[in-house]
Amino acid sequence: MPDRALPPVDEQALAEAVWSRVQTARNVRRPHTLELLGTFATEVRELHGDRFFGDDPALVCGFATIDGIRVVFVGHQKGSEVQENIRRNFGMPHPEGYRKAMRLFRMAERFGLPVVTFVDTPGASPDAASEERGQAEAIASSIALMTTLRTPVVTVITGEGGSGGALAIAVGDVVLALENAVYSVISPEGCASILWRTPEAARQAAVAMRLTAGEQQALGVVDRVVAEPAGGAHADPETAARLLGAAIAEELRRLTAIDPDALVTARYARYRAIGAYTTTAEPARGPAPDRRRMTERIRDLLRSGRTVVGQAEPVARSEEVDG
Amino acid sequence: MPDRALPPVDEQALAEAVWSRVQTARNVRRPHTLELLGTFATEVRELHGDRFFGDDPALVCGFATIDGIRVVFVGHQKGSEVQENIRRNFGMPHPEGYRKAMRLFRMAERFGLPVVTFVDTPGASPDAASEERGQAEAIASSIALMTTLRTPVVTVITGEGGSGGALAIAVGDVVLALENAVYSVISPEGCASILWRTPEAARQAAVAMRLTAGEQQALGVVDRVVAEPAGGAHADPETAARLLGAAIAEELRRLTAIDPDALVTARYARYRAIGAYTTTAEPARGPAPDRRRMTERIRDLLRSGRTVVGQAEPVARSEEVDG
Amino acid sequence: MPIKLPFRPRRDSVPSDLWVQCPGCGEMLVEKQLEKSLRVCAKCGHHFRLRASQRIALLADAGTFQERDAELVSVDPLGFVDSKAYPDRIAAARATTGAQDAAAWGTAEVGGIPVALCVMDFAFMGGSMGSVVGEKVTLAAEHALAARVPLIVVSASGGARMQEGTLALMQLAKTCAALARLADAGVPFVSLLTDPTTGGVYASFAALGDVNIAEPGSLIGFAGARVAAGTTGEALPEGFQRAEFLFAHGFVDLVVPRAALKETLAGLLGYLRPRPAAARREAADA
Amino acid sequence: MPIKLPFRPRRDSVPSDLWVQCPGCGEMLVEKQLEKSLRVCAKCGHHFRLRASQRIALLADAGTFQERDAELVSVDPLGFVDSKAYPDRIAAARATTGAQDAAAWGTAEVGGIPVALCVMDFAFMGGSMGSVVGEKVTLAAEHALAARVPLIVVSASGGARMQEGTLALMQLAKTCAALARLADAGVPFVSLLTDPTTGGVYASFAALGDVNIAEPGSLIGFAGARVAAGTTGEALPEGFQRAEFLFAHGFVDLVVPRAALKETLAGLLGYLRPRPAAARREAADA
Ligand SMILES: [Zn+2]
Ligand SMILES: [Zn+2]
Repeated sequence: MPDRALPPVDEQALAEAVWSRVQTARNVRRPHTLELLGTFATEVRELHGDRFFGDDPALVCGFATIDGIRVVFVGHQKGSEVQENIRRNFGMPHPEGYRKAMRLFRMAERFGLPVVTFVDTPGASPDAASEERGQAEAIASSIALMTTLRTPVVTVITGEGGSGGALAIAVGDVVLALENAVYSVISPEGCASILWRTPEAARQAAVAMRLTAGEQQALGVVDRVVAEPAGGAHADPETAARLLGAAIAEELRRLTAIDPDALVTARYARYRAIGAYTTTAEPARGPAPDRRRMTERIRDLLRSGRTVVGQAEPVARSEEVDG
Repeated sequence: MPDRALPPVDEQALAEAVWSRVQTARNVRRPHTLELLGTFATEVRELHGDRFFGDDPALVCGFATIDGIRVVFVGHQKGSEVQENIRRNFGMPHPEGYRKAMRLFRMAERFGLPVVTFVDTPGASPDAASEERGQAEAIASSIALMTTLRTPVVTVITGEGGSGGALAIAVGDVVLALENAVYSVISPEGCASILWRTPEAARQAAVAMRLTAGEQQALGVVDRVVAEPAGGAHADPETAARLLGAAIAEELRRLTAIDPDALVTARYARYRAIGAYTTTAEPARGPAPDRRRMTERIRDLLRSGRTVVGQAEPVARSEEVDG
Repeated sequence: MPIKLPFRPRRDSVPSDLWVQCPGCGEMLVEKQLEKSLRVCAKCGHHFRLRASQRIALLADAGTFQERDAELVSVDPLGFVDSKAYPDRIAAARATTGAQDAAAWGTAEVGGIPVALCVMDFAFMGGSMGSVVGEKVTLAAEHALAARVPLIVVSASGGARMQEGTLALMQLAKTCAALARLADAGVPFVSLLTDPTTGGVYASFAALGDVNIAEPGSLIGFAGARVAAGTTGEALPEGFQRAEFLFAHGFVDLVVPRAALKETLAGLLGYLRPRPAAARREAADA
Repeated sequence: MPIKLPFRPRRDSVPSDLWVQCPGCGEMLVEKQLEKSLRVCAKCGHHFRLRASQRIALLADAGTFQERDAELVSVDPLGFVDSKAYPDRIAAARATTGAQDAAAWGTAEVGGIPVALCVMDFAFMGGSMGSVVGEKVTLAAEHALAARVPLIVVSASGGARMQEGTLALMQLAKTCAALARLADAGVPFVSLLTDPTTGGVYASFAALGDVNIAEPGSLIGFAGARVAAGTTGEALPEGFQRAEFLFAHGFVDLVVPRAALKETLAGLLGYLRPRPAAARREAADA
């Protein structure tokens, strides 16, 4: 991507554009895991229960067939109306959700099925009972397990990728994001509450965290942005699902051709490389790693990306972010 | 062992002798896991928690050193007085007890430490909350895990070996039993309630189930009976522990010399072979297995063992069972 | 796509004009009608217990079940006598049920997929697991491992058979050991829990399915409900130890009505394919 | 056998006649005395937070800690600005604490046993984990794997560093990946959780010890207590998210007072010995 000279950024327009992404990602009519699978997958069979404590409706798992490829799916599940959303805890899993996911991850490995995960959560449920049952332990264990799975793992950020509760099912060989998805270390409101000392500053926080799909791609956290239909996935869920299904199938075909050991090695390398830092060491102490260069490269990308926040790679579109 | 001609058995005396074993096995002053380890082991370090729900005081786990050999220990733990017994649920574990044990089993395998288990429970806790949290799943998973552990497993029935709650930590390469220990598929009271329709028939049930250490050895369920001091382990806990510690160390030295894969294969074969049945097949259908012979051999052993119920093998003693 | 699930005529079938009262709703049901509805009450959905032969007819593709090791029979290793001698109890059970023991296993196809199928029979001494049941479950698992076909076990049992003492208890270890090998080898196991599955059977193989399926309303638990109530002194939760309770607590993947069982099984088997024998897992041990 | 645990004199030590009020009991404590009692209140046992250098002095055998990768420093990958620019926050933290970032790692001996030791420092931006902290934990784990020595990580952190966005979040994956390799290889990891260990640090490496040890009274949790209370609208349980609460719920093996920490660690390391590199686990795949 060439380093273009760009006009100065309109901060206000930028904030509006970013916030519109956040709102689209959270749109209640946006298709969630089961709706997406219902469109582009066949033979969807949900399985239930963590074998320890319960079955968590906020996180769904099972088998599905995508373009002829049999997979294990794992995904956050929000509701599309209030009652359903309450039942599904607004897509915020409890520890038993992550433990169910782990059971399915192990089953996928046991039977040589690739894994596809769908990420769409404000975060793991922060309720007191979830703390008692080890929310942090469940997330940490799920992350660790995913890093070692000897089967392909395709992850899609479909809506909100919120913090550790998202990452717990998002350690993939490849990480896709829908164009209007967002991915962040903490919710914009949470970030604003802590750093700006008011949730009112959520928009500034959203901008500062670079949470849009395009920026996440520039950071190397997301590998590929999948275009949504004009107006967002909720405007035309079927087209959105179809585009996503095709992208997933493509990635699955690529990954299933790779030896499982090579996959695990590459997955380790993928996450091992993420991070931006430099050293205070004098040049005399030896050749400096190209970490500084990587960081600068990322910053260049982000700077250049300021006017094309979340621009989808694979499909050219007319809609502009500041529209 | 020669098939001796024996005088007719005094059924009444037999029942008294068997029931006295049951009472000795349940004696509240009988040394339990931590007391035994406190005598014959050094550097005992208990670990806690199942990483899912809680820490179960009815089942203790940790590290210990037995005659210079570092091991992971897992054992039921009863109290020696009422308050402690209530706290320890009378040695009846909850699912989290078995899940803690599984965590330690895996740790033992990970670091190449042999496992020593101490079995002393009326059974797994039958309370409703334990049902909710999967008592049966925890027991089944623990049994299955033990069958595959690539590290030596020495099991000792030290007191009551009650049902699946005992077996959950009792799948060993070698199974020892203290002389006054009992091992049964269900408690005598439970068996009596179901088959005799009154718990009053517990003595008859105890006799019928052949639950003494000696009988279990004859059945092949126990490999070796370890003598207790005269009057039972509670009469001289230190001597009892010393004798047990020596026997465990001996088994550990024997087993740690064996390749882990060979251990697992032999362990499978040990449990694979247990069972007594025959076939209705005609001899013409091929050579019959020697299962009938094995069964008959067991019955002979038991018949001949009727006057030496629970006789310890390794140490000659003067005390007689009908005393 | 509905699958036709006709029961084959049974030797021991009752006269077709007999009536049975539904324990679920009290309705009087004609035996013949009940048979046609897969022994599910048309009014309340109560699932009557099935005999092993009926279960096989329900699940296996017609004519595919080939029983194995049917000749295994119990002996009396302990010389066990309560109000009756154990051999007499076995003889009585044989006479009443026409079965040799509380389980049958064989090879079969389910929706065209070859499987090892082991089915328990509650009618035979409460489906209790002694050495013969343990052996059959283990033989089925070992066949599944050797032939690399999925294992399906249908449980219906009050637990371990007390008359065989710890030899019955050891069947928990034997069956779990065989299943652990199956899991290590990537050969699938589907556990179907039916009314009732309790005690040592639930606390061993029945709990360990890659997928656990239960029929609606089935009693599934470790300890008896009376024992559980007695322990806590409190009222038991609604639906305690029923299939739906197990589902809510995360121990059962699916609660499936009898009419949908075969389609569900066949569908799941499309995913649960044994890993090729060559694919070994080696630890990422540096 | 008591082990002497003198703190080395610190550059930044406060005047010895300074008083501090104990947040546990309100007692006024002389700084000098507090230092002698390992910064534990003699009256109520409150454990004051330790700086990384103090923690290292407490745990490592005298003179054995050799810091590695001290030259790693944070950059500002997002150009993050709230009320302050991120680089200014880092500069301020450096000036206040004298540390480069919120973690230090190195080789050391504990009771004569060589280990990889990584220690977090809450004083540096609330111990938040950005790329540098994640890298140091990972480097420590990778050294432990390569050298086959136990890994000890002492956590003290409010969570992921927001100013590095998802790059901070990805440190959860990076560190967990390194620990998963350690576990596969049979190299032990002891996690020591100190006050406070919350958010993304507890939800990654800190939770995954073969043995988890906590200091008494430490705040350990995923979400903030205010958030948890707000969610349920109910009063939080007594001692919510404290070390003893975690112990009761099965997530911490031991709650160990500071004075006993080193002896406990050394004792456990006697058992937690790395498996020899040659011993590979192969699946029992028939
Ligand atoms: Zn009815
Ligand atoms: Zn104080």
